[in-house]
Amino acid sequence: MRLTALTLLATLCGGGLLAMPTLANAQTATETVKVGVILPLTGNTAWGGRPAKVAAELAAAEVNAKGLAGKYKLDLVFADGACEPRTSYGAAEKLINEDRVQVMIGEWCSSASVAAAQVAADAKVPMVVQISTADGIAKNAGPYVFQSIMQNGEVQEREAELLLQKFQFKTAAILVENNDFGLSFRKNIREILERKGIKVVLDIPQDRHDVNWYSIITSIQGANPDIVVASISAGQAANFVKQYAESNMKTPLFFDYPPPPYIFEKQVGEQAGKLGLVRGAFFLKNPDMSQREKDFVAAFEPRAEKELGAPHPTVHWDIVTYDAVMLVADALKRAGAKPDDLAAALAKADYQGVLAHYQFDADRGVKPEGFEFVFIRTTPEGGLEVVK
Amino acid sequence: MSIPMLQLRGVSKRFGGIQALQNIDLVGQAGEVHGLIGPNGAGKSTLIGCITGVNRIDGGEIRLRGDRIEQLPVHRRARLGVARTFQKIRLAQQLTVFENVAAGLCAKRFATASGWRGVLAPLSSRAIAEPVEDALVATGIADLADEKVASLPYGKRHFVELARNLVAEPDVILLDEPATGLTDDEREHLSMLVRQMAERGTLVILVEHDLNLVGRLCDTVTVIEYGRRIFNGTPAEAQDDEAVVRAYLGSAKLAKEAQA
Amino acid sequence: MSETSAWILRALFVAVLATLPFLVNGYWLNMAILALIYSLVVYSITVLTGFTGLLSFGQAGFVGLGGYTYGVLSVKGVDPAAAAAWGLLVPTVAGFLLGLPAARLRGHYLAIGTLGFGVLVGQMLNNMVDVTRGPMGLLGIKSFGFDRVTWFYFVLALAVGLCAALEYLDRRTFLGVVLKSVKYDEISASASGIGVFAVKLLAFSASAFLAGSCGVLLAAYMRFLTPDLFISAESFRYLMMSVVGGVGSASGAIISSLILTAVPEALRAFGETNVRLLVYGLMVLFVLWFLPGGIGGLIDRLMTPVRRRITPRPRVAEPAPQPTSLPGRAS
Amino acid sequence: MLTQIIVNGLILAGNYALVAVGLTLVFGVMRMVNFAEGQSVMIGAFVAFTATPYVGYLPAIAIAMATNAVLGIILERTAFRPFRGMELNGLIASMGMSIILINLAELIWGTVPQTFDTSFNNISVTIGTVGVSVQRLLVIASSVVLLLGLWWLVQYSNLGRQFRAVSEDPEVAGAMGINTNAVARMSVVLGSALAAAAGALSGPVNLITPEMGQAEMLNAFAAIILGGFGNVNGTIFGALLIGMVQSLAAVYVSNAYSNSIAFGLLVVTLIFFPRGLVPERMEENV
Repeated sequence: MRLTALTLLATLCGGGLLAMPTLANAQTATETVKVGVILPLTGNTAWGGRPAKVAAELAAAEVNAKGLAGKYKLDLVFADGACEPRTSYGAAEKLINEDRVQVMIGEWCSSASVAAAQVAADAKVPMVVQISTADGIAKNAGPYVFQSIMQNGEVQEREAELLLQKFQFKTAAILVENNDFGLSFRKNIREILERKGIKVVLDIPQDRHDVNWYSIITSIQGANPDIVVASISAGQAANFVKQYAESNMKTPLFFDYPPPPYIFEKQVGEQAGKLGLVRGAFFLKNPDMSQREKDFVAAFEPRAEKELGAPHPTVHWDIVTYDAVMLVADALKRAGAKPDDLAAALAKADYQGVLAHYQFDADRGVKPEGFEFVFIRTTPEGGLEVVK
Repeated sequence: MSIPMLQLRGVSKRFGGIQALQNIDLVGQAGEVHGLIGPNGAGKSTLIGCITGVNRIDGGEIRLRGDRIEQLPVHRRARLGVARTFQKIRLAQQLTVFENVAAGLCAKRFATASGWRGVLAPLSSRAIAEPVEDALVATGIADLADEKVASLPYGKRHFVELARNLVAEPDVILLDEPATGLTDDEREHLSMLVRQMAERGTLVILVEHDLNLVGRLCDTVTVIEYGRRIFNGTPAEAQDDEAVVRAYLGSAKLAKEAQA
Repeated sequence: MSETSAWILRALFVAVLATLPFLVNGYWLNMAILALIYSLVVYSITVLTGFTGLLSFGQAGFVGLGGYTYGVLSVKGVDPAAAAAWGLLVPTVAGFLLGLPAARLRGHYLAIGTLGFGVLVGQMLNNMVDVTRGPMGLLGIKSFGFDRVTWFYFVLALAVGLCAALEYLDRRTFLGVVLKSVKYDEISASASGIGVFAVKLLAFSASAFLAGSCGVLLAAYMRFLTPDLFISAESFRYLMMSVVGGVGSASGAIISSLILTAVPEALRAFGETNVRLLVYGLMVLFVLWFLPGGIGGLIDRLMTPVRRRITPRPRVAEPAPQPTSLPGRAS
Repeated sequence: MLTQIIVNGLILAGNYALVAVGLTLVFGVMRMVNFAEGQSVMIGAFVAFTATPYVGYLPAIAIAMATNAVLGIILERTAFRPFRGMELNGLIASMGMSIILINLAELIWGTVPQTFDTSFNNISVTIGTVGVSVQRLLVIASSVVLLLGLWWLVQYSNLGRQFRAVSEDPEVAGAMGINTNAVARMSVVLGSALAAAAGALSGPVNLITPEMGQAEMLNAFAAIILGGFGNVNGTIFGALLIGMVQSLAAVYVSNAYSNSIAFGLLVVTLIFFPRGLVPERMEENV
């Protein structure tokens, strides 16, 4: 009250012209926007959530240092979603109602993201789902939720296209885990392959909690396809490759994108290398990568090693989390922190991030054209290379 | 003569390879105290199990007031008026005496289809509290109404079980060694209760080792040995029956003589 | 504790809960709402295990059936009230049907049999993609149009009302005695004319109804569903709530679901790391060590003298058809 | 193909059996479900994984079993002894312990699933038409040896007689001068050590993570029920049955419902045999 009165007095005293810019400057220096970030920091997906947290912190540091969000400074508040819907729901509630975040980013697993997105939608807090690829999370959650990664259907279309280009095969076995990308993969890939005249000789889902793949391998052996195309999540994929290699299987193997590069290679690089395993990827560190990507890797990896206590080669999950923070910063700069303005600005985003060029469609899903998608192969030495 | 309250004809029961009961006949009239005796392992408890429905019989028939009941499950027979106590007392240990006795009301209340309607009635309502309290008073355990059964001395639990049976006003009550572990006073109380029940027209079937008690209380005695009925008649006749003396009383007499 | 002070304490507890919207922010209010909704599934265990002595490891299955029935129908455009009615009916029927074979099982055979049911429902919700959208999650569920404070008072009234009803059923009614007779001794119960099988079926159906209502409310309140909300681990979490609350005590159930829902959230103060869950595990152990009867056991210990005094029996003194010579000996 | 299905089934069965007999032992003696058995598997795998570089694989299994024996003593003290006669409390207390163990493991070994390779992993022999690693054969062989050992122990040793006496009737056993506390402790120690063996043996077949062991628990439960709770021989039989049926069903039916298949088998069995295929004891005598 008194301050306003004083300011008023000062303005009235004729310092108006001088006072105006000072006032604006004061505002620029102080306005902080709280950004809630939900990631799996404990539990079976924490291997990915913890480095992604470092990437988000890196992005925020850059935004604040370089003023990328205009007059706003970002203050990230992290919450553990544990890759569980119930925990993520609690995390989102806490971020919105207790920490009063004005915008959210997160989670990792689709079921957890769905939970958090519902909270954000109800509270009318804009949210960027940056990792979960389940189809239509943003579309179903309503006008405040955006999905800044290609959705399963789109990814799988690219994969099928590349698959037909890079492999020669007439028959295929489809093998999936019954989680969100697995089931979606099963449906989409089958449709596309059959349209191209490929015969699907085997099509099996496996329960996502079942680590025993031998039975499925036995079935594959019986069906004897030209190629096995599979969509299996991170840890399970390694189990599968291990058991597949051990069974002396020689049928070429193609994987959907989920197995994390490097971690996967550390786990079963030898076996995967022997099989010449090929899988989809949004990103792989390689000599031909773009300057933006090179810069990111250079800034991120030392920081991640320091924070995590071990070297961590960059994977796309780190970059998309970084990019999501940048997207938010960009929208803030353009439209300010009011939820409706911010959501509108996100909808109109035309932002060149590290991984992709981000533009959203009418359903607030990111346009797939902005993304590159490649095939990567595990080398016999257990390294990784982009399939040319 | 009217239809007997309970009539067993040719009842047989096998457990695996053991013929527990063979061709047992038994007739009990309303108002009668019927002793069921025999050496350990003769099949007395098994027979009670057959009458109440815990054990399914392999042959023969069981009639209650002329109607066959051997195919009915335990709770249906209870609702028709067959009550029992257990040799090894079975009560809800963690419930109070009052609650245990109230549970006995089920046999009466659920006897008709409309019985379910009253299940939400409070325990303090007259329809429940009055008969339960009467039974508690009759068995002399009214002062223990709110004690947990687990905290009672063994002898008292017999009376809780009796009260639980009495409250349903059964037509047939089977008492499986009810005097075990009772003091002399309690034993007298038990005898009086048995007589009262019989006076009210209940058929009491008494399995008991205390032959003194059996002799004083029973109008009729059935003796079984190795699953067969070897005697049926009055207690006085039983004492003179050769087979009974040999099978059972004999051993007891021998034991007495040895003691002397 | 006198009866009056016990009533004052109860009233105070409800009053403090009722002022929550004025005391805490939306986040904690949300936690309270969820906890009160979860108390319904804990009540379902109170009825099944606490009263009737039947152990179930598959309650999440009923919650899931209730939730998904409501969710799927409401997404399809069915009116929320009608969807809720179906959401209550389907798990109740499932409980009845499961009860038919399960009522013949005892103890751990029953527990594992019901675990099988829970696993099956979990896998079905996940695999029936065309109906449930499977692991992609079900969004766009319609609700009753309450705001958060209304929701709070709604579920508070439900939870407290059910708690009172169950306490009354347990301690004061004939049905309570019937259920508990089955729990403590089936054989003597049937000898007393109790249809044990029918009672068990009733308990199964009632329990499934309560668990299903929890599912309907979860779906209507959160307005999203994923199969991960109803995996077997959830059944065990409900059981944990029930045991910490004291199985068989409805008052314990509501307090324990409030505590066990709030604690993991409050422990976020330990940082978003494993330490938080470590402390949670330890806390459960400590409660069990020091309160083996759970919270309900503690309440009972405080209330027991009250119970004894509130059932005086003046009629007992009256000479009814009295034994004249041989009164029972006072112990 | 059939050879392959049988080998698959045997591997599954061996794994389930090692977990299930531990559960059954504890249940038989204390009437309690040890919910932390799955975490004993996990700890066993990680201890063997940590010890292998220093002492070699086979001694590492022994170390894991010894470590888990100590863990068993801790479990018995914290989760079972305080709750004698209150089986639900024991179940929930062991659940509390399992939460603690998972999070401790995440703190110690991290959350990234790790490969636990042994020299047996890379040797593959051909059975029928496909390769089977020696490691997997080792799993089968060791399970058989351990289970035979346990069977001998329960059937013929002094300790085994005490186990059976306490399982039959703890009160009578106590009256006969058997130290029921010691027998209870031994049951948890043995159960835990067997779980460690299961973890150390199957760890190299799959990746090891702090979350492992939980899926086996479900199937172990089913195996126990099929075999009759508290009955070691019946449990082994139950595990074998479930392993085989799962292995067959995975090839000829579907793998999306693999757990349901085990439980479906269980439920059908329970409908016809409400007390398991090998009943625990005779019907109560009234």
